[in-house]
Parts: sequence; structure tokens; C-alpha cells
Amino acid sequence: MSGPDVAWYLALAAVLFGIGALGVLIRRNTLVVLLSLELMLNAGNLALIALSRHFHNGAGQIFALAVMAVAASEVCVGLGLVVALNRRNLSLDVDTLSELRG
Amino acid sequence: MIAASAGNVVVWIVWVVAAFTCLGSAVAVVSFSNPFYSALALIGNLGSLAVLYLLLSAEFVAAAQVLVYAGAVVVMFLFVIAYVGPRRETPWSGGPGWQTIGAVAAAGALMVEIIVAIGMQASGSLSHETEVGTAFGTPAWIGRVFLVDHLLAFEITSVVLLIAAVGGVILGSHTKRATT
Amino acid sequence: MTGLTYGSWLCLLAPLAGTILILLGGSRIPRLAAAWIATTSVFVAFGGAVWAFFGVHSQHQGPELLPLTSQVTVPAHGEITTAWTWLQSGNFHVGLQLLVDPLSTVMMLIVSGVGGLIVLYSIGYMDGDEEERRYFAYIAFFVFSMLLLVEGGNLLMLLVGWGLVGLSSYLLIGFWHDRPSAVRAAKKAFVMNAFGDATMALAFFILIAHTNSLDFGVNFNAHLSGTATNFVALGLLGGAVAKSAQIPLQTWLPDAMEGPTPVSALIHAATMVTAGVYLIARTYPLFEHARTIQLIAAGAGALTLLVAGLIALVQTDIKRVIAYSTMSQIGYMFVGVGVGAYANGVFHLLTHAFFKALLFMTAGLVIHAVANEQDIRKLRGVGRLMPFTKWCFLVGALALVGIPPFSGFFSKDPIVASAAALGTWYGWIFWVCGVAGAFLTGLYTFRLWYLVFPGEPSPFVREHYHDHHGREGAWTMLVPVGILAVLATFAGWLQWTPRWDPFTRWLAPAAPSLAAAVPTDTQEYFTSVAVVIAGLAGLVLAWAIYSERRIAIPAAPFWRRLFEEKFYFDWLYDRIFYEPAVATAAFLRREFEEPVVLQTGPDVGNTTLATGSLVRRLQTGLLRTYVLFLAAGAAIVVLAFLIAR
Amino acid sequence: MSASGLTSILIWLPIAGAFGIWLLPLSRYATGSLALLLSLAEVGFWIEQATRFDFSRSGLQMSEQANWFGDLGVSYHVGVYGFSVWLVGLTVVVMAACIGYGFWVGRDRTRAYFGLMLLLTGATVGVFESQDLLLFYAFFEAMLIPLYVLIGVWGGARRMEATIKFVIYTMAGSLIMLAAIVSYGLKAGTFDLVDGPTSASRWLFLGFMLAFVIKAPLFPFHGWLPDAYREAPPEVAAVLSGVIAKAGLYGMLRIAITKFPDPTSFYRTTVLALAAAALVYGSLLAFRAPDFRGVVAYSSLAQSGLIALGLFAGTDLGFDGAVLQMVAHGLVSASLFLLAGVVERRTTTGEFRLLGGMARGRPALATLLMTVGVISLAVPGSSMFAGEFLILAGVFQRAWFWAVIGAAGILLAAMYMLRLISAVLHEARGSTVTDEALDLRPGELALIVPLVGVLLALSVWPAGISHHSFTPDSPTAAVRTGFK
Amino acid sequence: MSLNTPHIDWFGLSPVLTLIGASFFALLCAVLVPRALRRVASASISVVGFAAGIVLAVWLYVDSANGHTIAAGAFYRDRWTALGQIILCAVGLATTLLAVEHLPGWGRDADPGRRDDHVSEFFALLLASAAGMAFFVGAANLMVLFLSLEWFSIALYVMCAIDYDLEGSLEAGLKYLVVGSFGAATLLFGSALVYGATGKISFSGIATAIGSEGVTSDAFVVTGIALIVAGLGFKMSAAPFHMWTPDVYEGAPTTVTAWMSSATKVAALLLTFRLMTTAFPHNQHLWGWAFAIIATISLAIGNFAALVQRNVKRILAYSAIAQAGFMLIGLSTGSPLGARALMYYLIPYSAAAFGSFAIVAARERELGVPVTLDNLAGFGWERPFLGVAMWFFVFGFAGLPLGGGFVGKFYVFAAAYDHGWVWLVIVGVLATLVSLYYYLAIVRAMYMRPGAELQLHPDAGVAVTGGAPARESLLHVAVGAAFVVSFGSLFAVEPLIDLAQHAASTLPF
Repeated sequence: MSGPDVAWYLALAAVLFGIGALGVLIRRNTLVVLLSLELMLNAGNLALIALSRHFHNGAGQIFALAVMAVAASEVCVGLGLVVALNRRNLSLDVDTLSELRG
Repeated sequence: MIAASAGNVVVWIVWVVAAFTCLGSAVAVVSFSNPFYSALALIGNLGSLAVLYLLLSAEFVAAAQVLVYAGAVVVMFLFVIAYVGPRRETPWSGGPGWQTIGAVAAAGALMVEIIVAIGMQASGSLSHETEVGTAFGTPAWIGRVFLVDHLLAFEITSVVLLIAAVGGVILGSHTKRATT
Repeated sequence: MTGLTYGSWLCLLAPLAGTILILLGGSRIPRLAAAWIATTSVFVAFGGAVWAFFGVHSQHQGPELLPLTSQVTVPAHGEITTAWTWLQSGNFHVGLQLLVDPLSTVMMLIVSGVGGLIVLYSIGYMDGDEEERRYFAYIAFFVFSMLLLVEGGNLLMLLVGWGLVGLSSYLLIGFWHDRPSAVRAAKKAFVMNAFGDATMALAFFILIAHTNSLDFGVNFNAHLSGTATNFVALGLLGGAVAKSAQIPLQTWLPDAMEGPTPVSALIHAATMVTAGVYLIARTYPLFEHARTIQLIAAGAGALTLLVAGLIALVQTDIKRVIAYSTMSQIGYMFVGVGVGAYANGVFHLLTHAFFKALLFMTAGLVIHAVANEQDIRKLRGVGRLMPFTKWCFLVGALALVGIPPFSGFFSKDPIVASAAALGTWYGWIFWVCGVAGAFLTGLYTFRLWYLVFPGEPSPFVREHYHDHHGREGAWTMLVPVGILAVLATFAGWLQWTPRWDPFTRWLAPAAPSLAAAVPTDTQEYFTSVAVVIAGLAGLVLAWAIYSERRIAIPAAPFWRRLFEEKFYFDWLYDRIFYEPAVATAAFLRREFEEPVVLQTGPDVGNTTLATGSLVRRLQTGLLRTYVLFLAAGAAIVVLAFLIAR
Repeated sequence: MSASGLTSILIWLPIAGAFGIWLLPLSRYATGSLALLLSLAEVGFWIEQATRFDFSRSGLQMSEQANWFGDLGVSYHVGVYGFSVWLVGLTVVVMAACIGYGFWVGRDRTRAYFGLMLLLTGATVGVFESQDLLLFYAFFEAMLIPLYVLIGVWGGARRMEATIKFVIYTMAGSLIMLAAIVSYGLKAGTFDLVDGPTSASRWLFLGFMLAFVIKAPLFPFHGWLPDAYREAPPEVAAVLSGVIAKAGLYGMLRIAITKFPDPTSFYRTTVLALAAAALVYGSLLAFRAPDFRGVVAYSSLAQSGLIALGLFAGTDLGFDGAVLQMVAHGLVSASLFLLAGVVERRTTTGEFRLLGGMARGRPALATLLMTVGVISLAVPGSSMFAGEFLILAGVFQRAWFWAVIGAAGILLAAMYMLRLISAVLHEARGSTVTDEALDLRPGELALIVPLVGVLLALSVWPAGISHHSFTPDSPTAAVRTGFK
Repeated sequence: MSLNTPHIDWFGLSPVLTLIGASFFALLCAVLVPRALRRVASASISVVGFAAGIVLAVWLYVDSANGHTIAAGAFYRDRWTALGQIILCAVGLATTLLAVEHLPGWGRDADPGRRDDHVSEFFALLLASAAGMAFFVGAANLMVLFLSLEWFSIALYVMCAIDYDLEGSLEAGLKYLVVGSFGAATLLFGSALVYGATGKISFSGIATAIGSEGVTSDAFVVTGIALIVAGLGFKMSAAPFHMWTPDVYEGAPTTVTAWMSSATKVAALLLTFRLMTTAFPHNQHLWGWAFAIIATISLAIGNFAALVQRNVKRILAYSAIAQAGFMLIGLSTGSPLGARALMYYLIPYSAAAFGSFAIVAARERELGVPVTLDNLAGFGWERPFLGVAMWFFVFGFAGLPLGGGFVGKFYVFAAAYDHGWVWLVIVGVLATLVSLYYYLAIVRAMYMRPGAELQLHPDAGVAVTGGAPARESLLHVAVGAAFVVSFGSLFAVEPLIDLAQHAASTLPF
């Protein structure tokens, strides 16, 4: 069965990537920032899988699977940090985390 | 490809729906002021991506997507959000003015550039479509590829996960906290 | 190595040895020891000079007037000895050489002889000064330098001696270094002499550039263009006028009287200041090749002898009067060597050394006896108390004025005569100046005499006069004065050019007088008469004005002021040289060094730091900014690649 | 030991000594004496080297070569020529005197201090002996490091600005030189100074010259000089003006002129003009400087100008005179700075308006200062006179007016030196000159008298250096052939 | 069904495996060893692990004269990898020594009950990150690259935040995590695009694909390369991807900073050089220029920003950015000489970077407050050895002949000139000039300010004697080692260059 060719998927991935990036750039809530990072990684995944199909080789899919694991790990650490921050009663607003500057 | 043959109209419809869900949910993730909703929106996003993966005949990945992400990751998110309590925050606000402008500009630029690149390629290396066999994307096939071609990657992934787990434990451990 | 060589080296090194001995001895040796070390060393030098003299004499054949050669050859009647190569570069080399020939032996005799007497005199004069040792070290060092100057076997050695006498002169003028005036005078003397050294050096550079040598033996003129020779001569002349205090570089000499009187006698009368004359005589071929310059030298001399004479008329400091008379007498010598009568010039140098030293030392006796008072207006009648001094001074005065049979007469007149011998218009101008100078000499000399010595002692004198154990001074002071008085009287008889001229013949091999400058007997007689009359006229006038008060001092305020201001030379030089230099330095320091040179570095530094703090502002500490930079950077790179691919 | 061994020993003995001193926990006294001993050993080794050096032979002698990194043709290559021997001698003698001075005045933080002084000795000797561009550069930079700390730690009140200024200025020059070195060496395929070919590149020439004119320094690149010379401890200032400045001039001779004949002749007039400017400008400012060190500082600016005149005259006399003058002035300015230190120790100031009348009752001080002073104003017969005479005679052969300017400079020298002498020694006693201000102690005499002695010896036989720097062939020929 | 799994050259992976193994054991200590012994036990495990890693890496270096890929083309076994691993393990060893005496929250104000929290985990993470880097330098395809990158990054995120009682530490961790993940995502997307253009993920495959299909200027390739450059540029903290560096270096525990500043750069630069020359040789005209520009920006920003800092860790952080600029000069040439220059430069650099931060750590532990130029006063006199070492380190950074940095700079300049980039040499020279100011400032602070005027140091007594406090003997050993390397590399240039030359010989030029 045929469908929209790979360019469309890639375009979609690009847009997704852009939205994710925007999210990281404009959101101040740490959790949402982490979510947006997930979006970006997923954009990468989508591209990989589309291309994997396009070239008909498995590298892309494997890559994608690996990325999922990695993403999970990042989230794990990230959320760990969030918890730690919260425990020290620090705001999760990244803009308030500017003790280090200059 | 607007003049698509009747055979894949269905595919097209599915694709369009999935694509729009995907984008919509992504926008939602970024723009909800309440992280809780954002997390929920992410589930939708992941789901729609899974559908797209199916269209790309990557069943195993699609399954993994649903299980690992929607299943594990987002749930983890939800727990943490519940733990730290709802912290509302309005997007597009705070920080220096040029920050927001720059953000839109940079993200937009990246997106546009990549799309332009894709556009350039659409007629080029991407045009010729390869027909794929039925085995493509099945768990068995994946497993073979994994264990034969990319064994190392497989191993690494496990190490990464382990490290992350350790890190999570260290950072999240409640025990014996300093009196603050 | 012959006797004369040994003699010359002995003569040169004895005083140096004396200096070093005194320096090393330092405060460990008693004062008198230092004094006697110096004296002995100088007299040893005199012995060496005599030795050398006889060495040269033994080779000296009869009197031949060499034909005018346009080159200095190593004289037949002397020899050059080289100790070692002092300075060498490529194929230019200068040895540490001594030249002994008739001319240098004469100078050696004068320097060491008169020098010896004066050092002896100093023993008494400086007695009781707390830094006596330093004084004697200096003065011995001066004698060494002066001997190096006159014995130097090549131009560079001559220059070395030249500079060293300048140095020792500086040291001795500034000997009483807690007197600001003395220090200032010393610096002035040194700097003006340094100027002379510089011009000489430049002249030598020309010689090196053309002939790559500074030996007397070289035939410079063969390699030099006319212009070059003129410049060389000019440079040498610059040195000469500076050292001999001739116009336009004369202003340092009067101030130099700040030094102890024996110093004035030795350096600023007998020896150093006459070095210019020696220089011209020594390098006469160059000067004769640049005749214009040589005549300029004569002109400078003529001018100086008048100007100095005029200024001397209004001086009130006994030493300064004599100092100006020195300038004027050296002016005569310059006229002599300038017109080409080297023998006459040097002969006058000889006699002048005697009677001028005598004058200074008698003046020294007076000053020493009267509480270091130098103002002639207070010293009236001191002669009554110091007869010996009085008569010795009179001898000196007569010799100075040139009254026969005193030595001045025999040496001064031939110079004026040789000026006449030129027969040209400028020759006659020199002649007139000479005669006029004689008149002035008579006038100011006897003004001094009548103001100071005869008559009733002034109350000031009575009050301050104190004798030295019943004598007018220590024997060490009186003996040299006596000797010099004798010399001042009879030395002139050595030659009377119209009749006998052994001195000229003696010098002929080294510095043969220019044929054009050899006067006829008529010129000689005529000139002598004129000069003597002029001198007597001055003498009488002085008697009339200052002794008998027959004639009032002509009240010519402008002239008086002009003379007292020394023709405004000092004033002029301050305006032209010193003050501009100071102003420029101050200006550069204020307007360039501090704001520009020193400030540029810090300014750049601060700008950099400012940039730094700008960059630092980027580091907002906002996480999102960092991500933004990453994203933007990526976007830009992508864009650049897409464009540049 | 082998003759060539001497060359390396002269470099590494003090450096090793420095590390030794840092590592060994010696007492103050032991440290000082050890350092002094080492510096004297240096002098001894140098004498050995000078006696073994065959002045009648041309070309590099006592050379040693070891691979450093071959792929770029950089090697540890040291050796000496006639003129290097003299400059090395200057270095070791002056350093010995200065270390002695530091010992005498009892600098605190003894181990650090003497270690750095020794390090400085080694580095400076290295500059004069190294025959590889990168090695030269390394030592050239290495000189800075101890100097920085020496001035910064033991210096005067405004030492901070002084050090920063000094280091940044000189580094600005030498880094440009590094760029030039890289490009020269890669183009030539070797960094060896002996084998290296000559180059016609004006940019490279300028790159090298910049470093040297700042180090020397020449007008108007002397912005660092007054502060550094005023704020540094006297013995360090002595080293600065006596030795370090000479490294810049040595560089001009060994590298800029030798390796870049065409650019040299192209820029000759420019450099001569700068040099002449330095001479006159420095003399003028020295003439108005308000303090002892100021006079000496600006006078060394003037002297650098004079020496540069000689070097860039490009004549036999110029080269010989320049080398002679480098040594003579090195000794003179070192002695003067030490004397300045001696005076400052007694009166706590170098300001002329507070000084004066020190001659009375202090014969040794007076005699020494007077002697050094008159030598430094180049009274005829002195070694300085010999040097200046040769230099000016040499530059006169290039063009007469340089010599005239030079002569004017000499005249000014007389003026400022006499001013200094009388301001310190003569006239009324200064307000800070008390009776406690004693005459020189034996220790100080033992430091300064040798320097003066060497100066007098040079005055007796200047040809000893002037004719033993480029022999046997004439300097110009030697330079043209790159000292082959 | 039968899987013919590929033959794995275990020996080729041995250093990595050793480190992972050690990491596991260290982790086990956390649960098996009694609290009192944990520090010692896990530290010794770490020491053993790194030592073994060094030995094996050396062995590998000797044994892999002709480099090749192993494990189905996933990993390079060659001297470039081996040499990189040697450096990494050495730094790791030193870091261990430094870390043994590290106390969370700088000990003083942390409550003593917690001083041994997570000590084993810390070493486990250290080893794990080291393993990740050791793997990273040998990565042979984009996937392994990405994964190993994340591997050591995640470990580093945690290590940065491990002093979670200090807000700064947490902040550093979070900033590093977010920026890092963003960079990773960029890198990932870039890889995807390259994959899209060539259908290959192995470096050599990509190169051949680009070469054969003549898609050099293919939009995907260039965009991909661009994104990869950005992603890696972040890791080597090159401007403008550097912004995280100062904050993270300052906030992270100094021990960790020391480790990051030296090891991460080694890994990132070596990998980047290999990636660019192996996978994208045809696009050198792009990435060469890109890195040249990035180098310039890094030099400018790093140096200028460092001028106005007071906090020593920040100064060193900015100096690290500038140093990255210097090394990028070598990288941007992509020539054999450039490879040598880079490889050589890394050796003294990593030593000096580690050493300088270690010394800052020493001062921190002494004072219990962040080290600024002001409270560094008198340090040089109180702790002569550390002072002199610091002196040598910073002057080495500045390119003065007190360390290999001198020769390193010379080499990168030579490489740039050789490549025809005189302007880059000039830039480097000017940058060095600017950098002098703050490097000198450090020495000035240590030696030229009287330490007496601030009554901070509790144990000034030990200072004068020259002997250092015994409790920090290990730190002194570490610094001493760094000192020896950084100073020795000035003299032992020839052998090191030979090593680098052989290492670079397996790269395709």
C-alpha cells in the first residue's frame, strides 16, 4: 500500500521539532520544558522511522527504539531533578534559577 | 500526489488525521498553562505518532511507543506533577522581551530551514520510493536487526537506562535530608 | 724605544699613578701625603718631559723651514709609540699612541713644569680644606689628561685627552660642591666643552668616512674634497673655541673662576684653555687646506681679544679680570695660529703660561691673605702689606701688557706683525685689533693694579689681612710665584723674531709657519712700536683715571651695562639653547609622554575590559537564553551551510 | 667538560638551581648564599667559555643540537658567536651583582626570590645562546615570567599596574613575533637560525621587529618602561635595563637584520628615525625627570635608540660599536640602578628635590656615582665613549645627519647626567639626607665596584670587544653571510 | 531461528568494559559495603578500574597499529581511540584521587552524618561517564555516537547535581540537562537528515555514499552536518553553544567540574575530528570554515568574558571556552598536522585544566566558600606547591613556556598557517594577548596580594612550612601528576607528537 511519500513525514517531523524547540524556548515551567524536549526527540524518531522505511533498512527503527530508551532516561533524571528542586522548596520556574550568571 | 490513486485514499485520510492530531497535541503540550494538561496532551501526541509509525509499517516501534512512552514515561510525568502539585504558568510571558522574539525566530528558522531542505530533496534522493516486504518492521525482523547489526547499540541502551535509574534514585532519595 | 719614548710615557703616567695612589689611599693617608704625592708625580712628569725634550733635541738638526707641505707626516724629529690597539672595528683601528715631537715636547714642558709649580703652590693654598685629598687627586688627574692631550699620537687620543681635561676641569671648578654657583659653573663649563667635543667628533667622523683612519700620518687632504675639509676644520675649530673660551663659546670661562685659584691658574690660564691653540697648530695642514676656516679662527681670536678686553674693564672681581685678560690673550694666540704663524702663537702660549699663572697666583696670595675676598673695590692698598706679592704682580702685569723687556713683548708683537704680514685687508683688521687690544690690556691691567696694590690699605684690608707666620704666604706658595716671576721676565728673551728665532726653528719640523705669515723686519719693528705705545697709552690712562683721578671714568651707561652684561652672551644662550631645551622637554613630558605614550596601554586595556563586561551581560543566567543561543547558533550554521554548499 | 657542554650548562645550571632552591627547605641565609654561589659559578663558567672561544674563527662555536620536535624542524640548538659571548658575559655578571644585592638587602620570601632570579638568569642566557627560533622565543617569553613575579611581589607601591603594563606590552610584541616565527619556519621548513634561509617578506620582518622594538624599547613603544623601571626593586630594574633590554637589540641583530636583508634596507630609514627619536626624546625626558630612576630609565631609552642606530647603520663600525655599547651600557645602567637602590635605602626616596649633598662625608658613594655617571655620559676615553664613537662614526657613513642627531643626543646626555650627579651628591644637603645615611658598606662596595672595574677595564681596551665580536671577517660581511 | 550474531572483538572494547565493570562494582559498594568503608572501597575500585583502563588502552594502542572497526562496524579499534582512552582514564584516575576527599556541600556546613551519602554512587557515575566517553571516542556510527553521548551526558547531569543540598549544584544540573537534551535532539535530527541523504549511519558508509552519489552539496547532508556541528559544539562548549558552560562549571562540585572540563573536551574534540574527517571529508569546505568561525567566536567570547570575572571557577570556565577555541583551530584544518596539533594540545590542556580546578577545590575545602580572586590572596605563599602548580597551569594556558600549552599553541598556529589561514593565526595571537590579563590576574591574586588582609584561612600555619595538610595528600598527588604532565609535555614533545602522529595515521586524510 502506498501513501504520502517520505517528504511529508519529514516535513511533519520538522514542524514537530520546531514546536518542541519553541516549547523549550518559551516555557518557564521545568516540567513543560521536559515535555517539549520529548516532542523534539519524537520528531527525530519520526524522521528516522520514515527514512528507515524509505531506504528499507532497519537502522532507522533501531535508532528510534534506542532514542526512546534514551528519552526515558533523560526524563527519569530530569524528573529526579524536579523532585529534588521541589524538596528544597525551590520554584520550578526556570527563570528563577539564575543564581549562577554573569 | 494530490492526484493519489483511489487505493490509498484511506491511507491519506488516516495520515492527515494523525498528522493533525500530532501537531495539535504538540501545540497543546507547549501552550497549556497547566503542566498536567500538557502531559495528557503528550499522550495524544505519542498516540498519533504511533499511528504514523504503523503507516510506515513499523509495528514494533509503534507498539514500543505506546508501551514505553504513553505507558511508562508519561505516567512518570503525571506522578511527579501530582507530587509537586499544580504550578500554573502562562506561556509567552516572563524573561526579557527579546527572549520570546528570539525564541520564535530561532525555532521558526530551524523549522523553515529544515522544511526548505526537505523541499529541495523531495524531487531528489527522496523521490524514488522503495517497495517494502511484509517482514519489514515485524518484531522478529527487528530482533534480528537488533542482535545482528546493532548489538552494541542494544547493550548501550541498557547501560544508559541503568545510569538513569541510579541518577533518579540519587536525586529522588528522600532519606536523611538536610534540615532546610 | 728611545729615551724620548721612555720620557714621554713616564711623563704621561706619573700623574695618573699619583691620582690612583691618592684615590686608593683614601682617608688612610694624611693630607700632606696626598699633596706631596701629587706634587712629586707632576715633577716626575716634568722630568720625563725634559728627558723627552733632550731625546727630541738630539735628533733635531739645524733650523730648516720646511716647504709648506699639505700633509701631516709623522715628524722626522719625533716618534710615535703605540702601546696597544685601543679601538678597532673592521679595518679601522686606533692605537693607544703617543707622539713626541718638538711641538708636543714644548707643550709637555709647559704643562708639567707650570703644572708642577702650581700644584706645589696649592699645597699652601688648599691647606686646611677638608677635602684636600680629593683636590690633589683631581689636579694630578688633570695634569695626566692634559699630557695625554698634548702627547696623543692620533686624533682620537687627542680627543680623549681633550675630553678628560674637560672632565677634570669640571671636577675642579665644582670642587667646592656645596656652592650652587660652583656646581652650576662646573656644569656650564662641561656642557660647553662637550659641545666642542661633539663638533670635533663629527669632524673625525668625516675623516673616518673618507680615509678610515685618524692617524696623524695619513695624508687626509688627498682624500678630502674641499667642502669636506672645510667641515673638518670647522669641527676642529668648534672644539678649539670651546676649549679656549673664544667667541662664541667663551661664556664658561669667567664663571669657572668659582674654582680654587690654583685651578684657575693652572687650567684656565696656563694650560687647558690654550689647548685650542695647540690643536690648530697640531692639525695645521687641515686648516691650511681650509684657509677660510683658519681665517675665521683668526677672526674669532681678534674679536675675542677686543670683547674680552672691554668686559675686563668693568669687572670688579680680581680673578674675573684676569680671566678676561686670559681670553683676550688667547685671542692673540688664535690670531697667530689663524694667520699661520704657529710658532708665534705657541710662543705666546708659552710666555702667557708663565705670566698669567703668575698673575693668578699673586691674586691667589692676596685672596688667601685677605679672607678670600675677591672684590677689588675692597682690596685697595693691599700691596702695602704684601710687597713681594705686589712686585711679582707688577712683573706679571708688565709682561701681560707687553712692555719690554718682559716676556709678553717678545711673544705678542710678532703675532700682530704676522697679521700685518698677510698684507690683505683682513690682515690689517687683525693688526688693528691687535694694537687696540694692547691698549685695552694696558688699561684694564693697570686699572686692576692701581685699584688693588698701591696706596693706603683700606680698612677692610687692615681688618682682614693676616699673614702666614710673618710671611705673605706659605713657602710652598711663595717659591713658585718667585720662580714664575723670573720666568715671566726672561722667558721672552728666548727669541726675538727679527733677530734670533730658535723657538720657531725648533717648532719648524712640527708646525712650519706659513710663509705668507712671516713678517718682514720692518713690519716687526713698526708693529712692536705701535703695540708698545698702545700698551703704554693704556697704562697711562689707567694711571690717570684710577690713581691720580685726573680723568673721571666716562659715564657711558649703555656701554658700561653692555660690558657688565658681557655683551649679553649668557642671556642670549639661555634664550636660544637652555630654555628652549627645558621647554621642549617639559612640553613633551606634559603633552605627549604622559597623555599619549603612558596612557595608550591603559586605555586599550580599559576598552578591552569594557568589551568584556558587555560580553558578560549575555550571560543572563536564564536557562532559556542559553537554549536560545544554542538554537540560534544551529539555525545560523544551517543557513550558512545551505547558502554556502 | 666539553666546550659545547659549557653552552648548555650556562643555561641550565641556574634553572636547575632555581628548582633546587624551591625544593630544598634551606634557611634564608643558606638560600641566599647558594644562589650567590651559583651566580658566581655562572661567571666562572662564562670565563671558561670566553677563554675557550676561538675569536679568530668565524661561525657558530660550542654548539649543541638535540631534537625537540622534528616534524616541524624545531630543535634544541644552542651555541655562541663572538657577540653572544659578550652578551652572555654581561648577563651573568650583572645577574651575579643583582643577586648579591638581593642577598645584601635581605629580600623576604627568600626561596621564591632567589629561585626566580636564577630562573631569570638561565632564561636570559638562553635567549643569547639559542640558535633555534622557537627556542629563542621560548626563552624570550620565559624571561617575562620571573620578571612578572619579581616586580609584582617585591616591587614598589604601584607595582600592579607596572607589571601588567610591562607584561602585556612585551607580550603584545612577542606574540606577533610568534606568528611571524610560525610563518617563517613553515615556509623555510626549518626553525633553525643557522641553517634557516633569508627571507624577503616585509611582514615577517615587521612582526619580528615589533617584538624587539618593544623590548628594547624604541620610541614610541616605551609605554611600559618608566613604570616598570620605577616600581621594580632596584636590582630587578638593573637587570631590566641592563640585560633584558639588550635581548631586544640582540634580536634585531641576530634575526631581524641577519635574516631579512631586503626588508632591513627597505625599512632602514624608518628604524633609524625611530632610533634617533628614541635617543633625543629619551634624553630630553631624562633631562626633566624628577627622580633618580626616572633619569636612568629614560637614559636607557635613549641608549637603546643609539644602539639601534648603530645596528641599522649597516656598517662595520656600527655593528661593532653597537655590540660594545650593549655591554658597556648594560653595565652602566645596572650600576646606576644599584646605586639608585643604595641611595633610596638610605634616604627612602629618589626624588631630586629631597636629595642632595650626599658627597660630603660619603667619599665611596660619591666616587662611584661620579665615576659611573661620567662614564655613562660618554666622557672621551670611557668605554661608553668608544661605543658611541664607533656607532656614530658608523651611522655617519650611512648618512651624516644621523650622526649629527646622535651627537646632539650625547650633548643632552651630558646635561641630564650632570643634573643627576649634582642633584644627588652636590649642593645643599637634601631634607631626607640624614647623618644616618652612611657611606657605602663593604657589602655594597663588593657588588658595585666589580661592575665599575669591568667598565674601567673596558675603557682601557674597548677593542677587546669591538674587535672580538664578528672576527675575523668584517661585521658587515659576517652579517651578510648569516655568521656562517 | 538462528541468529548468527557478529563476532565481537572483546579486547577492542576492553577499556570500556573494564570501566563499566568497575562502575557496577562501585555501585554494589553502595549496598554491600558498610557506610564507614564505602568511601575507601569504592574509591579503590575506581582507582583499580581506571588503572586497568589505562593499561588496556596502552595495550590496545600498541596492538592496533592498523585501525579497523569492530562489533559490526559500530566501534573503531585504532590508536586514535586508544590514545583518547588513555587520556580519559588518566584524568579519571586523577579525578578519583581528587574526589576521595570531596565532601558534599563542601563539608563544613553539611551535616557530618551525610558526608558519605552517595559516595559510592558518585564513583559509579564517574566510572560510568568515563566508560561512556571511552566509548564515545571510538564510535563508528551515528547511532553509537548518539547513544554514548547520552550515556556519559546523563551520568554527568547527575554528577553535576549530586551536591543537591546546594542550590547551585541543582541549578547547574538542570541547566546542563535541558541544554544538553536540546543539543542531543539537534544532533539526533541532524543524524536523521544525514541518514536520509545517504541511507547509512556508519561514518565510512556515509563518506562513501556522499562520495559515490556525489551528493556533497545535498541539502540534507549539509543541514545534517550543520545540526551535528551544533550538537557537538555544545559538548565541547564552543561559542555560541557555550552558554551553559560557566554556570554549570561554577555550580557543579569542583571535583566534577575538573572532570568535565578536561575529559568532556577530550572526548568531544577527538570524536568530532574523527567524525568530520571520516564521514564528511567531501564537505570540509563547509565544516572547516564553520569550525574556524566557531573557534574565532569562542576565542573572542571566552577571553573577553573571562576578563571581568571574580569567581575563579568562572574564570577557568571561560578560559576553557577559549581553549576550546584554540583546539578548534587545529580541528578546523582537518589536516594531519591539525590532527597532531589537536591530539598534542589535549594532553597538556587536560592536565592543566584538571589541575587548576583541583587547586580551586583545595582552596574551597580550606575556606568553605566559593573561591574568588579576592580570597585567593596569599594562597601562593601558604601552599607553595599548589601555588607554583597553579602558576604553571595558568601560564601554560596562556601559552607561556611553562607548560605544553606553549608548544600546543605553536602547533595549532602552525596547522592553521599550513592550511593557509594566516588570519586564524592572528586571531589566535590576539586572543592569547587578551587572555593574558586574567591568567596573570590569578597569579597576581595568589602571590601579590598580602594574604593577611583577609582572615579567611584557618590553617595558615601549615602554609609557611611549605608542607601541605596531610589530609589532602591525595589531592597533592593528583595535582602533582597533572603538573608533571603539563610541564613535562613541554620537553617531551617529540615522543608525544609521535604518539599523536601514529594515532592520527588511521584517520582517512
